[in-house]
Order: sequence, then structure tokens, then C-alpha cells
Amino acid sequence: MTATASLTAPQPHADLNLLSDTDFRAAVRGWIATNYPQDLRSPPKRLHAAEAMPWYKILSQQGWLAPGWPREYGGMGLTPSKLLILIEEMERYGCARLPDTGVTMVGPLLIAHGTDAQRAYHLPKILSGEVIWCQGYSEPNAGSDLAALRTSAVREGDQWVINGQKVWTTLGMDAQWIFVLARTNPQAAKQKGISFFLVPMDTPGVTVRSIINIDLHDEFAEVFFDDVRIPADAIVGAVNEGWTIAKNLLGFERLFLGSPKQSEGALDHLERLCDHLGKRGDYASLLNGLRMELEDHKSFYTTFADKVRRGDTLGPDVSMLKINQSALYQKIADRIMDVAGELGTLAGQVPDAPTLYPGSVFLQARPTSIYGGSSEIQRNIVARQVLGLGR
Amino acid sequence: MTATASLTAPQPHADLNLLSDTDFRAAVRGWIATNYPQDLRSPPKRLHAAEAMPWYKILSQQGWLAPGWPREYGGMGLTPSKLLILIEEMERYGCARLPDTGVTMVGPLLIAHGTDAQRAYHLPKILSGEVIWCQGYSEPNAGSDLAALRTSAVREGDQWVINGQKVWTTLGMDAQWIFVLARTNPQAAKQKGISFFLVPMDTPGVTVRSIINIDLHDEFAEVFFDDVRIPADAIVGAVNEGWTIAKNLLGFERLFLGSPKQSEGALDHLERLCDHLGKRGDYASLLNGLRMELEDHKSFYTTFADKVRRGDTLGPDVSMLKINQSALYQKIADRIMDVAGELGTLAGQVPDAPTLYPGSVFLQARPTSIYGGSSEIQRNIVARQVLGLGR
Amino acid sequence: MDVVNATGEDRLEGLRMLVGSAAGVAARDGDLKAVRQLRFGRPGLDRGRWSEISAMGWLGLRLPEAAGGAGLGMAEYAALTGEVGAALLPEPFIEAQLALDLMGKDAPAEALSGDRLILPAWLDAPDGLTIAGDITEAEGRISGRRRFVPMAAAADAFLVVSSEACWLIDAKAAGLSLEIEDTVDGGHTATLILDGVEADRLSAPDAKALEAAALATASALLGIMERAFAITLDYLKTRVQFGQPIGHFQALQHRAVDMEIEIGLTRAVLHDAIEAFDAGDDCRRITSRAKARAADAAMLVTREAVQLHGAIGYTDEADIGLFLRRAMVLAPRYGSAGFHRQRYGSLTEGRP
Amino acid sequence: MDVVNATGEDRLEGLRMLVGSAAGVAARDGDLKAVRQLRFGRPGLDRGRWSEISAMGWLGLRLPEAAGGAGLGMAEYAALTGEVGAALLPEPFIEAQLALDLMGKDAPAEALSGDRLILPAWLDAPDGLTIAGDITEAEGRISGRRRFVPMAAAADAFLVVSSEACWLIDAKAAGLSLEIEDTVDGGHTATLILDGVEADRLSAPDAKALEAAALATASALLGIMERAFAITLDYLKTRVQFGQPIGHFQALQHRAVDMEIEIGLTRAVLHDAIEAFDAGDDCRRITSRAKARAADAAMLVTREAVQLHGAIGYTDEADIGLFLRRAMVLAPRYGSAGFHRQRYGSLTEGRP
Repeated sequence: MTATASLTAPQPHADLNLLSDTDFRAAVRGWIATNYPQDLRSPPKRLHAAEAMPWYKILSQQGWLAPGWPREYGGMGLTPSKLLILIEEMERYGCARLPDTGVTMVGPLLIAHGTDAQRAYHLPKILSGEVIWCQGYSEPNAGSDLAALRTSAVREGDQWVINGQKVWTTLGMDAQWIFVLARTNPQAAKQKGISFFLVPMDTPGVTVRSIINIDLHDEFAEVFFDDVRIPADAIVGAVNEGWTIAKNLLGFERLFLGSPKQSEGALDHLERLCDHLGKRGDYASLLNGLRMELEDHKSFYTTFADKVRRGDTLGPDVSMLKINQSALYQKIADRIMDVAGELGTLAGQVPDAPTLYPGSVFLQARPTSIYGGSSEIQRNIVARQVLGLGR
Repeated sequence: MTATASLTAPQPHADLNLLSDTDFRAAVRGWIATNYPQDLRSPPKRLHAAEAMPWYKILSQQGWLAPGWPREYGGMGLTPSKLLILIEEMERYGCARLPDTGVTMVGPLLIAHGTDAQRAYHLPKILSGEVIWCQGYSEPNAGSDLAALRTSAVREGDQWVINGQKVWTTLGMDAQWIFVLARTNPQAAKQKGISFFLVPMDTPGVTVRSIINIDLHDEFAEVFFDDVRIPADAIVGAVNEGWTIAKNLLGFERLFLGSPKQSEGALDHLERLCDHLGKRGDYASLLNGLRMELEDHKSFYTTFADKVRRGDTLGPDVSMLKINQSALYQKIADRIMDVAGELGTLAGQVPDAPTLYPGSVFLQARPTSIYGGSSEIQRNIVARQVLGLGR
Repeated sequence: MDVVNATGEDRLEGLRMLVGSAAGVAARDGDLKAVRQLRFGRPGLDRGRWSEISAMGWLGLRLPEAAGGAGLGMAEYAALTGEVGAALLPEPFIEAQLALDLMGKDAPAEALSGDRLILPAWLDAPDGLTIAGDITEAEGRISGRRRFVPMAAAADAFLVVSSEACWLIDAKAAGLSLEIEDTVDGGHTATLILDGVEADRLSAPDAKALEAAALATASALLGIMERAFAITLDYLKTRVQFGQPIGHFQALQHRAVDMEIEIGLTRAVLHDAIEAFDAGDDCRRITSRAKARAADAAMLVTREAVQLHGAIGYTDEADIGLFLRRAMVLAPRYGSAGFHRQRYGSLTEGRP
Repeated sequence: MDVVNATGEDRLEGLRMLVGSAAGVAARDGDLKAVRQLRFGRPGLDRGRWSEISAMGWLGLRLPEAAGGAGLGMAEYAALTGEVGAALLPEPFIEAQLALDLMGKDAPAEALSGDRLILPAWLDAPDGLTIAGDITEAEGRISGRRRFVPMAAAADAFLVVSSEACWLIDAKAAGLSLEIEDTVDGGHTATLILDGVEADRLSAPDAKALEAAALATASALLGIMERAFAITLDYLKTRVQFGQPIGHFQALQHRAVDMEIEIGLTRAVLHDAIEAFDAGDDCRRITSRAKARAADAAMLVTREAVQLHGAIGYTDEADIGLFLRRAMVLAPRYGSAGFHRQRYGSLTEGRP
């Protein structure tokens, strides 16, 4: 009998902070292996809400959907250290990413800045999977320059009237609610005068149009607001304070933008591709060099993860982690195309090796240097805020 | 009897434009092989004037010192096409670079903008080797920003009085004369109000201090001007028009900043180093990849050389040639250090292989991305003047 | 007139006219709606345009006049594939040309006229420029397999190639089956399974035809990157962020310059390779250099072009992604950069 | 107290104190005149400083307390070599330490006290971390050759190492000759020719001592790049061109960021490697990772540091070049990046 098997399976909603890190990891690993839907392992593309729902519900029933929320709000209340373990184990097993905007963004936002009524109404619906959220940040003319947004919200009586357009709304087609950054004071300086609103997607005047990405997947959407009227209490926090709230929304989640997971998956893909082509030996030196770079990136990641574990706040230097992750991921994806030959031209999987889809891996690696702040913007941030090279 | 040997050796001062390109190349190749001093072949560092003088004199006696000058001024008057052949053959044989500022810069300058008296006085002295020239362009606070120069020339009676400092004067220790860019109108905009002067180095107030470079060679000098008085006729061209003259001074010579010669030499060094280490096979793929890049660069070079051959003016796009040459040369030099192991740490030659000096090759490759306009400045030029991306 | 040996100026003038005439079919600035409409469909090309192409005499371009061709050289051929590449035409111009080159004087008139589209099937590995073996022939029927035949669903016939012979087979012949897969650019590629297919045996292939196809593909890749870069430059000049066109940011300017250098290098190498080809030299080394450089440069330039477009570049509705995806398909065709580097190395060994 | 197993906080506090105490001998911001004065001279180091170093107890750092050492771990050792690296001290601290590690309990007291400088001679190839063979021993005398012994002109004695044994020989012993070559940093390196040299045979070497030397060198390289980067940042903030500090130019900003990332990566890998070493694991793979990364990163950072200084960076009078030249010397020592990548690969084969 192994040490792992001797642990009792974790009970739903139990306080797992009481376990040691080692026991916690073993418990999590065992539970995932038992409960994760096998047909969802390492999906080639991001799952839509309907596809991911079985896993969403399983986590919900176990009380594991919101590992970072306090227990009083229905979360697991995990310490940062245990939260990282949970995420590592999920990544290791190939668990699909959920439509997680409600859990990672809306929940923490309402817990920190919402009213009691907002919390009472929204949090349970997120936890149950009844409501899927999406985000309304970017706009067509406010890409990297987020604060240049133009969507407006005007107070009329006891309502706010929203007009404008959002873009790059991840899984926007799947969501029932959206949170929206809108300009409430057009006279104020760029980052002032922005407020934060919660909007049901079925409000009259809201239109969604899906965007097909370069890998031909409808991962994103555009959302149009045409005289959309919402009640006065649909605002989160104070009027004109939305930018501050939005900026702080991503706390230690910024760590995950630099996670080695994507590079690891791509390198694994490259290795299997070399095996498939019978060329593992020919590419030994290439694979070894990339493996070392990946391991080095993991060491780099650990530096920042350790900060989170200690409960420290991540500084602007975490941007370096994302720059390096994007560069490495894309470098590996580029090498996949070099090695693949004609196999890299296929839109779908390789017929006689369906776990290989080199062209798709290559295309999926493209946006990583854009989303969450492009590598150029990240370098600007590091140059100014870490190195003090600002104008 | 080969075709080459059947040609009569070229007579001194003969008009070689009358030969076909093929015959010209053969004649030049034969003459160099017969006349070039063997101990000066492919020197590891730039030669000082005293070291290079034997070759200078041989060329002078043959009438080949100034291939680009018109025959009426004592040059060879070669067509651009033949001039390129001459240079190619000299590079191929490993002929050392001369202290050539007089030939490549001062001569053309005086021929275009000088007075008859200036031409009559200076040109013969350059051709005979009696006077070695150096240039006074850069200043400590006008590096990449050449037009920011501060050295001043003030008119007092029939004299100009020069004060200031020049730096990066190549072989400044070896020269008898210097040409100097100095500000003659401090009120004018940056590039206006600059004039061009000819100054004997033994004028009271001129001080020279050699600069040791990173490869520990005294290739450069600083030149200080402390109330240096020169006659009114020491100016070239009109007052305040020096910048225009200086800018046009480098015509098709800009081609040579992008010559594949340095990369070729470095790759040859790398190949010989691999042979010495018995690792030619291990590095076959590296060497092959670099060889292909070098051949590609030669094709690129040919594109621009063909323009010169046709008599066209080189545009700002020739900066791309220099960017690529610098990058390739430094890349090869970097690989030399990767391969060399402890041999790359030696300040001098490898004891049992004196034609190898990997550390020195690496260090000599460093400034190539700086002189003649840094790679950043060159990229700015291309972005603005070729791609139209200027502000 | 012997065009290949014409004097420089005459030939350049001819080239300019040829490229000018191409604009009617393959415009460098044409809109890409038609291209989009054909994506992921079958047969995936426009037979009307194919007729136009043949009517312009492009198909017999390199065949001697005696064989019904125009007797033009590699320079003219590559100039046209550059335009076809830039226009992102899905029609298999290079493949049809390759089939004609391989058949030479045996080429049927309906192929030259565009009425019969014959595609070559010569490869049985995911990479390379080596004609596959393993075709067995018995009583006028052939068996075997050929992979990666582009746009095979559109073919009226296939030219099956092995090192010893070529065979012409009808696309509807009994015993022939196709396994078709979509490619990322919206085209497709097929595996041909031949099981006792009735075939006309033709003479052995001239390997130089494949060199021509590789160079023609390099030129198509050059056309792709030139246009992708032009579109990107335009975007850099017009897209405003932080209060100014993004082309004012030095980091983006420098990346644009590096793209232009890659394009310039490709153009220069290709020029030298075409010259060597037309001079009749053994041009395998320089062909490898041209194809390797073009493949790598096209991937870099189109990748960067997408990146410089920011988020919009990652949507299917942005045209710029079409160029990346076509580059992905053409980069490995007739040998990937890696294959050609290796070939260059093995052809170089022992040379001074 | 068992330092290596002390709790995190106690150990960190100890490390901070150790680094603080190092500033007297090896200041991170010290001026480099003294370093320049010793360049290209013999013996090329400062015996006074060597005495100070030993007086601070650094030499016996890693030896057990029973053998007269301080019983500290790799973390402390690497912290000190980082400072020595940043200060560009020419004294062969790592080499002397390696000799002591190899001798262990046999280490003579004069070596620990700094009165006798013993340098190890273990290499006979231009690259690697493999102890050379080919030392023949007869009647207490040894013959053979060892290459690349740094700062050999300063040695009082050499520890000749082969895979089977170590031998201590006097630097003035009959039969020993040195062929000394200058190194680019102003130090030197020597080949030892041994022709029947009287020698004290000691026990066989523990190969882990070389792993420690490789990690210590990686840390020295980190110190070099940290300081070179700090100097460069300063320059970017103060040097004015085109009317503004050059650090305002985005292209230069981004290059500085890439340097900082390389430094961060090196620091992270080194941290993990040191932890593995002190935990007593087989740390050859991670040592290779640390040394390869440090060597490549130090070359990149110091190269870029010189480049970002513009023309002044290429003069010998600019201090920044000293860092590049020291990096050139330390990068291949105890195995180049290429060697360590190869070793990592061969140690990895067959692992899951």
C-alpha cells in the first residue's frame, strides 16, 4: 500500500489547509485522477462552457471551484502555497481550463469591492455554474493602451446607460453576465473617470458577435452596447474609481501568465513529433537545448511562485517571467514547424498520429506575446518600473 | 601556359580601363601575388602607418594608390566596376588596410571642393606617402549624434582659431595632417554652421593622445585643439557648409562597411579552430549554417555592388547591408568563443597554432556594430528614410 | 528569340511586361474575398481563373516552343510565381508546371490549354526534394503510394513519378483512392493510394524540374512576404496607440527593419539562384540556399507581421493571417529549410 | 551549528552577514585601479589581499570544522565567489578552494592560513570538467602534463590531479616547467610539464569538488554580469545623445530588459542548483544547467554592456570592458556552456 493510497479521499468542502503540503498534494492528485473526465484531458483547443461544464460541476460539488476565495463565501480558502499545488497538479494532469472569469475575477472583485447584496446575489451563481461571466476590458481602439477606452456610461435617473463596444471578450458567446469598464467622466484624465459595471448579457441593446481566431476557433467575441440600461446598483465600487479596481484585479494571477505549462506542452509535442518522424536522434541537441531552457524557466517561475507562497505581493518584475515564457513557447512552436515538414501544413491532426497537430500548436502560440499585455508593453513596464529608465 | 601568365604584367601608371574585366582581374591578381609583402598578409590587427609603409610605397610607385581618383590627379581613374574588382582581389589575397584617410577621404574631398592651390599642394603628398592624414569627426559628446559637435573655429584676422577635442581618430598617432569639422556659427541650427578645415598636426596647440582599444591595440587617438591657429585658406568649401561636404564624403565607400570580408575571415578562423580541436565533424551543422548565411550576405552585397557598378548612387537602404554584416560577423565571432573553450581566454595566439587567436577575433568584432553609425542608428535611418516610419 | 540568353535590358523589359500582365489574374493589391470564399471547399480553386491563366500562356511557359511552350526561363517563371504567391491564389500553378516540365514533349495539349489539370505525385515522405521509389508496375497497371499532393481534389489526372519513370493516370481511374486533409491555408493535400491503376508510362523524370519547382516556390514565398510586409507597414503608419501611430515606436521600427532585411536577403539570393539556373549551371547548392532562406524568412516576416498587428492579427477576419498560413504551407514544400540546409552541407563537403 | 541544515531564516541572516563582511576585500562598487595595476604582471595578484582573504576564514570555508574549516555550505561559498567575481579580483579564490576541497583532511595548515598558495592542475584539454589521466608515477616522482592552470606564476605549490590520485608538488621542484600565456583579462594560464617531479601522493580526488568549483564559477559570472549591468544602467541614465539620456530610447530600454531577464534566469537556476548541492543530491545535471546558463548569460550581458556604452565601451580605459574580458576567461572555466549542455544531454538520456 503506497503512502498516497493510504490517505482517505478528501471530503467535499473539507478544510484542506489542515493537511501538510505533501499530504495535500497527494490528496489532490488522487482526487483528480479519480474524478477528472478522461475525454477532456489536454484538449487541443480552449473548451467552450458547454464542453467544460461536466468538470465545472464536479469541482462545484466538491467545493473546489473557487480555491482562492475565503471559505465563508464558499471557496476553499487555500493558502497561496496550497493553491499553487492545486494548480500545479491540475496542469500536470492536463485538466482543461474552465470558463473561469467568474471565479478568478468577478468573485475576488465583489469580495473586495462589492456590496453585501452583490455578493449574496452573484457568488452562489458562480459557484454553482448557473452563471458564466465574461469580461469587457479591451476596445477596438484601446488595445495595449487600455486606458484609452471610449465605451461610455451616463447616469439617467436611477439607471446607467451604456454605449460602446468591447472586443477580445474571451468566450463571450458562452456568458450570461459581463463586467464592463466604461467612461463615466469624459472630462477627466485618461485613467480617471472610468467605472466598473455588472451587466446581464440578455439586457436589451447588448449584441454579441463571435470572433474566429487564427487557429479557426471561436474563442473570442465582440460585445456591442447600444443604449443598454442597467440599474444604479449595477456599479461596483465608487463612481470613477473603476480603473484602480481593474488594475488590482489581477493580483498573483499574473504569475500564471508566466507559467511553464504552455512551453512544457509544446516541448512534449515536439518530442513526440520527432519520435513519430523517427528523428529523435537527429534532433537530440535541439531537444536537449530546449529542455534546458524550459527547466531554467521553471527555476525562474519558482522565484516568483515562492514570493506568492510567502504571501508577498508580486511587483512589476513579474513581467519578465511572462516575456520569457512567451519567447520560449514561441521558440519551441517555431521549431515544431521546422521539424514537421508537410505535417505542419495540416489544419487538423496528423491522420496516423491524432495526438499530433503541429500546425495548430504553432498557431496557438502566436497570441501569447499579445494577450495580458504584449511583450513590447511588458518590456516598457520593466524598463520604466524596474530599471528606472523611464522618460 | 595559363591564360593569366600569358598577360603581360601591368605597367606602372598604365590606363587599365582598356582591359576587359576578366583580363583586369587576372592582371591585378598576378601583380598582387608578385608584389605584396608576404609578412603583411592578413595581419591580426590593423597596421600602423610605419608597418604598412612598404606596401604603401609599392602601390605608390605602381600608380595604384588612388584607384578611384581621376588620372589627371594621379589616380587610376578606374570605373566603379574595375575598382570593385581591385578591392575584391586585394581582400582575397589578404592585403592589409593602409592608413587610407588621405586617399579615400581627403583626395576626393579636395578634388570636389578644394581650391587649385589645395589640390596642387596636398594631392602629390598623399600619393607619395609623404603625408598621412587622419580625420577629426567624432567628439566625446557627439558620438552617434555627430551634428552635436562643439569644437569651434573663430575667425581672427586672417586666421581661424580652433578649440575643442576630437576622439576616435583612427591612427591619429601616425598622421601629419588632420581634417577637422568645427562649428563656425554657434547660433545656427545643429547641422548648419559647421565648416571643414585642414590642419597640420604639428601646429602649436594640437595634442594627440592614443586610445587603447578593447583588444589592447592603439588604433585610435584623441586630438585636442587649444587655440590652434591656422591660415584663412585652410578651410575647404564655403564657410558653414562643412556638414554638407562631410555628409557626401562617403559615397560608394559606404558599400565597404557592408563587405563580407570580415565575416569571411571570421568564419575561416572558426573552421580552422574546429580543425585544430579535431571537432570539424561535431560542428558541421553549425559551420554549414554560417556558411550559408555568409553566402547569402554575399548575394546581398552583390545587389548593392551592382548598383555601384552601374554608376547608381547608393541610397539609405545600404544601411541594411551594414546591419546584416555586423550581425553576422559578431554571430560568427560569438560562436568562435563557444567553440574555443580555454583557447578563447588567451590574449595572444594559440601557442601551438599561431594563426589562431580566437579571443582577439572576438574582441575585434565588437566595435563593428558601432563605427560608421551604430546598428541602432542604422535601423533608425532605414525605418525613417526607407520605410517611411519617421515621426 | 532565345529569351534566356537575351541581353539584360531586353529581358528586364520582357519581365516587366510579364509581371504587368499578371495583375489581371493575380493582383498584388487585389482584395482577398475571392480567396476566402474558396477556402476549405472542394475542389478549392476557380477553374475559370485556371482557364485565364492558361490563356495567358503561363502553363507552357518553360516548355520549348517546339513542344507548344513559350521557351521562357526561370526568371520569367519565378516572376509569375511571385505574383501568384502575393495574390494568395489557391490554384496549383507550380504543381501543374512541374507536371508539364516532367512530361516535356509528352505533355498533352489539354494540359497546356488548361482543360486538363494534371498534378504530380512524387513524394512519399513529409519532407524533401527526393523522388520516392516503390511504385510497382505490372501489365500497364501501377501500385504504390504518394503523399502530399496539393489540391488533389481538383485534379483531372495525376502524374505519378518515381526515379525510373512517370505514369499518367486518370483521377477517376479504378484502383485509385484519395485521402484528403485540409491544410491551414484552406487548401488541401492528399495521399494517393494506387492499387493496380491503369497507367500510361512516360519517360524518366528530369530531376531539374524539381529544382525549378523549389525555386518557383521560393519566389512565391518572397511574394507572400513582400505583400504581408507592405500591409504591415501600412498598419504601422495608421494604427494609433498612446496618441501616436505605432510606427513611431522605436522597438517596432527596428523590427520592421529586420523584416525588410530578411526580404532583401531573400530577393538577393533568389536573384543569384535564378541567374545560375538560367545559365545552366549545376544550381542545386544555390537552390538550396534560396529555398532555405525564403522559407525561414517568409515564416519570420509573416509571423512578425501578425504580431505587429496586435490582437487583430490573431483573428481570422484580419487578412494578415492568410499570409502566415500560406507561408506555413509553402515553407516546407519542395523541401523545408532544414532539408535544404542539410542538402547544401552534403553537396558542399569536399569542396574547397 | 550545522549551517547547511539551519532553518531558512537563520541561514539567510548568516549569508547576509558573510556578504557584508566581504565588502572590505571585494567591494561591489570598489574602484578598479588596483585591478588594472595587477594586469599582465607576474605574479598578477596581491599577496596582501590573499592574506586578508584567508584571515577572514574564506579558504577553509567548506572544509569540516574538524579539518580546520568553517563547515559552511555551497550557498555561502557561492555568495562569496559572487562578490569576488563582481570585484574582478585576480586572486584564484576558486582554484585555491578546489585544491583544499580535493585534499580534504590532508590539506596543510599553511594552505588554510594563506601562507602557501596551492593551485590544482587537473585539466589537459581546452574544455571540460573531466579530470585528465596520463600521469605516470615511479619512485615518488611523477611525469605528465597539465594545461590551463590559472595564475600559476603565483603558486607556491601545485596539486596535480588524476582520476586515481592527487600529488602535491612544490612550485620550484626540479623537473617542473611552466609555459605561461597571458589571458585577455590580464591574468595568465599555464601548462605544467612534469618530468620526474618529486611528489607527495594523496588520496584520489572527489569529483564533487569540481562540481562545487563549476557552481562557484557560475556564481562569479553572475556577480560579473550584475555589476556590469548596474554600471550600464547608470550609463544609460546619464549619457545624453540627441538631447536626451540614451536610456529613453525604446530600443535600448528593451535590450536592457533582456539583459535583466538573463540575469534573473541565471540567479534562479543558480539558486536551485545550490539548494540541490547543499541537499546532497546528485546535482550534476542542475550544475550543468547553472554553468551553461551563467556562461552564456555573462557573455551576452557583458557584450551588450560594452555595446550599450557606444564607442567608449571599446576602449581599454572604460571599465566596462574589464567585465567582458573577465567573463571571457571564466565562461569556459570548469566546462564551457557547450560542454555542459552536452553533459546535461548525456546525463538525461533514458530518464523519463
